[in-house]
Amino acid sequence: MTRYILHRILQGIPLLFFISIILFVLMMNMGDPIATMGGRTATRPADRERLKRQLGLDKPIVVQYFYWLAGNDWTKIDLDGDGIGETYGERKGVLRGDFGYSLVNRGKPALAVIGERIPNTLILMVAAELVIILGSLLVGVYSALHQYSFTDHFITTLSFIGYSMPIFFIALLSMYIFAVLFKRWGLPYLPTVGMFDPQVGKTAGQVILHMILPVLSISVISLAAYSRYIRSTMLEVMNQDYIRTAKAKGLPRPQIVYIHALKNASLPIVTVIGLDLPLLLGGAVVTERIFAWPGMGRLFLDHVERGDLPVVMGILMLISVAVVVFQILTDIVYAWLDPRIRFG
Amino acid sequence: MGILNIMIAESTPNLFVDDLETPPLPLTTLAWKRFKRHRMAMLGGVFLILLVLYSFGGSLFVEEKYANFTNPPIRLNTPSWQHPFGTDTVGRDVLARTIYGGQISMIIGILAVIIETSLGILIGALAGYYGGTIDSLLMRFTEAMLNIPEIFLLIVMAKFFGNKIPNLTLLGRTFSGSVVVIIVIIGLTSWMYLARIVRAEFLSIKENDFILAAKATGTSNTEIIIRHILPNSIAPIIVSATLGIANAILSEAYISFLGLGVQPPTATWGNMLDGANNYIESAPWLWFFPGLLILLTVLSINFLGDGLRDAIDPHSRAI
Amino acid sequence: MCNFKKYSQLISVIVITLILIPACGPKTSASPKVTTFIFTQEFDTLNPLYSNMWFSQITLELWNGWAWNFNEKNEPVPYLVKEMPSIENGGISADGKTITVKLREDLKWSDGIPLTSEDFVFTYDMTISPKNAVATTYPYDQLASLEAPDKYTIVMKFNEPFAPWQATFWKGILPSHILKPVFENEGSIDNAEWNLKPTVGFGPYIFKEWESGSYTRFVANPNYWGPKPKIDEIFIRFVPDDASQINALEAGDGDLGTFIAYSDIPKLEQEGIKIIPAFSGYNEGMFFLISKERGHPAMLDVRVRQAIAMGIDRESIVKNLLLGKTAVPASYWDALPFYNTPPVQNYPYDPEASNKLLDEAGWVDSNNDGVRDKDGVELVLRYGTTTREVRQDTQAVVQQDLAKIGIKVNLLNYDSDVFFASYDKQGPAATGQLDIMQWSDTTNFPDPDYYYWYCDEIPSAENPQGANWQYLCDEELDSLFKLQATQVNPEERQKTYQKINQIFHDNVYWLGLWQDPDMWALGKRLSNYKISGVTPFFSIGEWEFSSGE
Amino acid sequence: MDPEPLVIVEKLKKYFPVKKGLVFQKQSGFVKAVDEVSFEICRGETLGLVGESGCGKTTVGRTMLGLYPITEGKVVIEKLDIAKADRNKLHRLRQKAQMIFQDPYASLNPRWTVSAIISEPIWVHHLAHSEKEKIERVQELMKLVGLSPRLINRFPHEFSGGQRQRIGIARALASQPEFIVCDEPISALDVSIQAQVVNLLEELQDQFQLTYLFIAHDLSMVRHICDRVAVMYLGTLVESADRDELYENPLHPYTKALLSAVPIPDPKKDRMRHRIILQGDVPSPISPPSGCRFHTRCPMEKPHCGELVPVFKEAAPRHWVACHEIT
Repeated sequence: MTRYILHRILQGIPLLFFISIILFVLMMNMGDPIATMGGRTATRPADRERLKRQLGLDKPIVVQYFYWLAGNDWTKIDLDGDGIGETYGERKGVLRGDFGYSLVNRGKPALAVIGERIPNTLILMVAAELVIILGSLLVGVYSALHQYSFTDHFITTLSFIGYSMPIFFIALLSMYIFAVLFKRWGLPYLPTVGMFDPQVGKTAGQVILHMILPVLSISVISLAAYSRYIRSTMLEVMNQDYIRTAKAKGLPRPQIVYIHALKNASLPIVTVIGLDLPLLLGGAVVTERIFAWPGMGRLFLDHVERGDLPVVMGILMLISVAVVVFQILTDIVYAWLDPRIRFG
Repeated sequence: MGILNIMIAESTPNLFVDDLETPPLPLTTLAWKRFKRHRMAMLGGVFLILLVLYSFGGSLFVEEKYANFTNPPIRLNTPSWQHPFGTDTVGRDVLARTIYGGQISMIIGILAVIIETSLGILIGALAGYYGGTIDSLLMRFTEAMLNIPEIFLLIVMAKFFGNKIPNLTLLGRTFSGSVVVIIVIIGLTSWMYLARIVRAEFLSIKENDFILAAKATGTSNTEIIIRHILPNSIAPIIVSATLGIANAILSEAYISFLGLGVQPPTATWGNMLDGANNYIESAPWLWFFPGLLILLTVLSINFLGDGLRDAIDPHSRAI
Repeated sequence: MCNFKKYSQLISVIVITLILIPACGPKTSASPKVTTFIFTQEFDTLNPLYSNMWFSQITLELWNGWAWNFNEKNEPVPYLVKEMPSIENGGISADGKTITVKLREDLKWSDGIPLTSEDFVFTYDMTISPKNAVATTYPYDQLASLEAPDKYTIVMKFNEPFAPWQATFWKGILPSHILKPVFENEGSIDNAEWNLKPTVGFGPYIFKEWESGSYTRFVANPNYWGPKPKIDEIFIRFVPDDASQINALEAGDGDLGTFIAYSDIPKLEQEGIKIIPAFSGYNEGMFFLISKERGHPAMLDVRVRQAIAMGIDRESIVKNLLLGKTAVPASYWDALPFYNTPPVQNYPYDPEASNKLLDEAGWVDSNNDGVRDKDGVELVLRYGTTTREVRQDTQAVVQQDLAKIGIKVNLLNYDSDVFFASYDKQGPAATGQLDIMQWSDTTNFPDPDYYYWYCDEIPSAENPQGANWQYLCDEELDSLFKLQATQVNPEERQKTYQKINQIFHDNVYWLGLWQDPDMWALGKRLSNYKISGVTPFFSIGEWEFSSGE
Repeated sequence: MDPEPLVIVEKLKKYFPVKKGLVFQKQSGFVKAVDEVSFEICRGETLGLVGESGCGKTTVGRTMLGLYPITEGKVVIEKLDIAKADRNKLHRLRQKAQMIFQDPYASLNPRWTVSAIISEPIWVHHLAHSEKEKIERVQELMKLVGLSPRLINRFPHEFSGGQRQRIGIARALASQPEFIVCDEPISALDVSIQAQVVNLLEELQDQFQLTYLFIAHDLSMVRHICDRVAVMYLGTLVESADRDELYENPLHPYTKALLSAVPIPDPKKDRMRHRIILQGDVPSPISPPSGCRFHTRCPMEKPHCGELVPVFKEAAPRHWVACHEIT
């Protein structure tokens, strides 16, 4: 097992390199980070020239990638534009945990910029994932046990609708109904945007209240997908011989369902969740935009707009690492759930 | 030449072993029978036809010029007899725009899937058929692409390709270059799952003796890939492509919604929503109709794909 | 040390509370006056040297400030200085090459340290130091030298007279006692903590906290050297979505918003929210690519440009898309009436005249495809701008208007970092891929100086950062622009601008679409405010807030 | 018969690499599937290649036709050296040398009609000038192997196992080959059908002067069809001789053991005869035993058997054997 994990980790490293190269090349051609620098007019020509040099953006892409990866503190860089390097660079490179400084939030390390948003995204996503897992288990198991009943058909249809729902449609619709119309009708209404009311502060109650609609929007799609998945897995397991044996033995039904069937049905579900979890780390970009949630997805959008390579690369690499790690974790959980699986 | 003549002369008809009595049903008939039983899939199919009629047939009644006709004095009018879906921020008719937007959205969906499927098949086939280093390289690349969430990749690519492609004139209509960009980037970001499916299919099918037989016959690798293996892995490809259309239409909507997609005045359901973001409350018709149409289209395709899967690809089981 | 500070703060809070409770118990509680501003963009950094962002720059007035402010009429008023330097009071030397600034003597930073000429010199040093990657070195790079003969005097010396000094110098001062040690230790202030948490300032408010993605909080500066501010706390909340901003303003969750879309104004006014337009010099307009090598041949002909000017119903755009809340500018200097005297005449909407001009110019629809052509070249223009909604809407309307006079335009939209990308980054405007470019621009407001039309700003491989994306080299215009930059005497400068304006008008080098004042929305709870187009919060200390209605 | 053999196999080696390792895979060894195998087949002759499953006989067949790259050695078919042949020559060879497969289910493309399957060699080698001519030839071939030409547009799943094998034979004949490798063509069929197919093969051989390499593990059927028989053990040939000579007078202990296991139709004789039961399992082809590969299981084993590799030599006229104990 240890050997297997080691194997996977070692495999993950070249993969991450691969990803970083693809992304870096894309990022380098995405726009000019010093075109306006967030201002309302174009940056002055002389400043553009100087900034490109000072921020190292004048270097060829290979050199920039190398600096990004391995830092430039071992070489002298030219700050004053005379073509001769005089001071050592300050960047340590990603390999040494330095993702560089944000080009937008000047003076702030990219990791710090991202780090501030991670908790917000996690709060939202963990809540959504809990709703998804619990909800889909309930719905999926129920409709598997009542296969072909009216409720089953109803749930199946509903889950298809949920699965086909564009996230912005459900987000806009729910915001319109629960925040706008409810308010108009004098009903208790939900807040439209933000994570909390700054004047009240970041209290648990505030955050929960602001979280309801985004969580709802994120959950609907995955809930539909997962519950269908659980339903079909459960159906398959319920038709296995050992379940029939258990029934024949006269085991109580809940015991059959929850101990025998569900445990075995949970295997493929673990895989799916394992694949989905890291993606949630990126946050639902669209949801965060609509509800102005200060998470990573919105951060990504804001910084992509200004070509902030260090932050955008940071976010994407972080997610990639998470994907790799979660794939390994999934395998471990898988092995733990299913004693037949041993990795050699 | 000679040998065959001898064959004819000396072949004896009474050597025939046995004829078949009743011909079994062809595969396509079987599939159709299974498909027909899938009521939701039938319904999805019918709905999809209606939606296609709406988007493409609608252009018989409404001219594209009308869909792009701005009339600022009547901006943001509520739905009325004259403008059943209301008007947008420059007074264009929303109904007409959903018709032409639907066309573009569907064309994007279909063309993007063609790119996606071609890429997926190409990469999956090369990796699965040749194996070895080619396989490792291609699969590492696939995994790398797969590891980045699609929406992020789409955004980055949309910025990368943004407006690098000029406008196109096709069939007397001018398509914004951004339409082509969207098609390309959706195609480029969605082939990975299909590549994996195709690779797995190829890996298993190429082990069959009939591939060896073809090699022994002298059939070239390309012919083996195209004529032998591909037809045998067509079922999952068709299902994946069908569902891919739904995904592509959604992807288009997402990037257009984020302002990186097809640029106005060319309407798509997605970019109609983009402008609506600021009018959630004051002009709900701006987002409701295109949103609903996207939902209905995606839903119909998903139902259809589900039915197809059951009909032609009974092995696979997934959502 | 740190702990002690917190501890003492806690004690003082408790003590004050204990004192206050019996004092105001029976009466209405004197709850602190807390107001919320809504910004649609989050600050990138708060260090004035490092940010180009307008929101960051205007917030400066809360906690830092300019040496002199501009009032609601956009006239300079002394703030850190005793009086505005002028030739009359000797602040400006006769040859216009030396400017002497006298500072107030009672200035101090929020931590009690006096603010002196040393801080000004430090700000200058930091701006031009090659070790700092500041957003712009302009206008400090124009200085020959900067001297501080005493604690309250600074002497700015130029090689040439520098006309636009008022609008450009001393927008934000750095605390040398905080940042000098950083610079000496780290060799740069690029990464100083103060940039993002400027807890030491000198404005009526001081920075308290910044919750990324949510808000920044400013509280009244107890050490403020001016009159005590009337409001206790200001929250600046970041709401990226325009619609949410409007909702929040209507619901009273926010007391101030800006960048209000014209279409939202009636609704807000209905709710009793005051809308104040503040001119900051911005005019939305079209720039034309006038280049033999890169552009469309038709654009070289002034008659075609005039036809475009008369072929677009700009009044209708302003009336319908912008709800008549603004006007069509006749010149690039509309917001600066002084430099637009006598005002130039605007081109009227006259499609017939346009048609006539185009016919005269030889552009006729010879193949009957609805588009004019000449010598086999169709009159199809590329018209690009950013993705802002109102711009896309304008494009759609313009496309229709121009189609009526037989000009076809292809519309293109770009994210602003792509649109404004430089020549070497293949920016579409910079590389001459667009015949018509639209954006909103201002001069060094309230100063008319600009560099877009200099011949030596034409981009090329040798000059990849060039800003003359019109590729237009008009020798006369070039020399007039160079002349005005050295005319410290306003009257002389005004005369130069008359000529410049006339050239612009006659040649249609730029076509104004609408004046683009900043639209401020102020809720009912705020009062006694004045808003300037240059320094909107110049009087923030006097603003009043009343929670009880 | 031609004095010159149609097929010459000389010291043929086929090793498959075995890979191991975490990230950087390295070769850790080989599966020595075929090791120094030599034989010749004359025109019109049938050589039977027998041995236990996994001994490498199928690999010999496939390597000979260039389906696997040759590790070492020489294969000459119709004066053409396969190892040295370029693409074009190999392509021409494939017209002359064909193969019939063991599994009639897996060897026919399920998505193709009979017509497409049988005509594949025809279009690959451009043997027909028109679509019509192609169809006619397919129909002829179908008749030839005893299939009704009416079934030309049917799919393989509509046929029985025997019929499918006939389709496979028709495909092999389609390119007018001279040499056919029959890779256990009957082992997947019912016994009743086996005889039909073998008879068909024999008839075709007579008609068209075909040369067969008949790979089988069933010694009785081999005796029926083959002119010469070669016995393989663990990648090497242990004995080869004319059919009757081998069956009457086997020399190698392994051949003896194999023949002793063949059921004899007469129960009396069957009971009388001495059955040789081999000890132990077949060793791994990755690290085959040193010296004589059979020594670990040989009833006649001597100490030097594990050291020296026995030479494949002609012990009697046209009777070759590889054993230290036979001189």
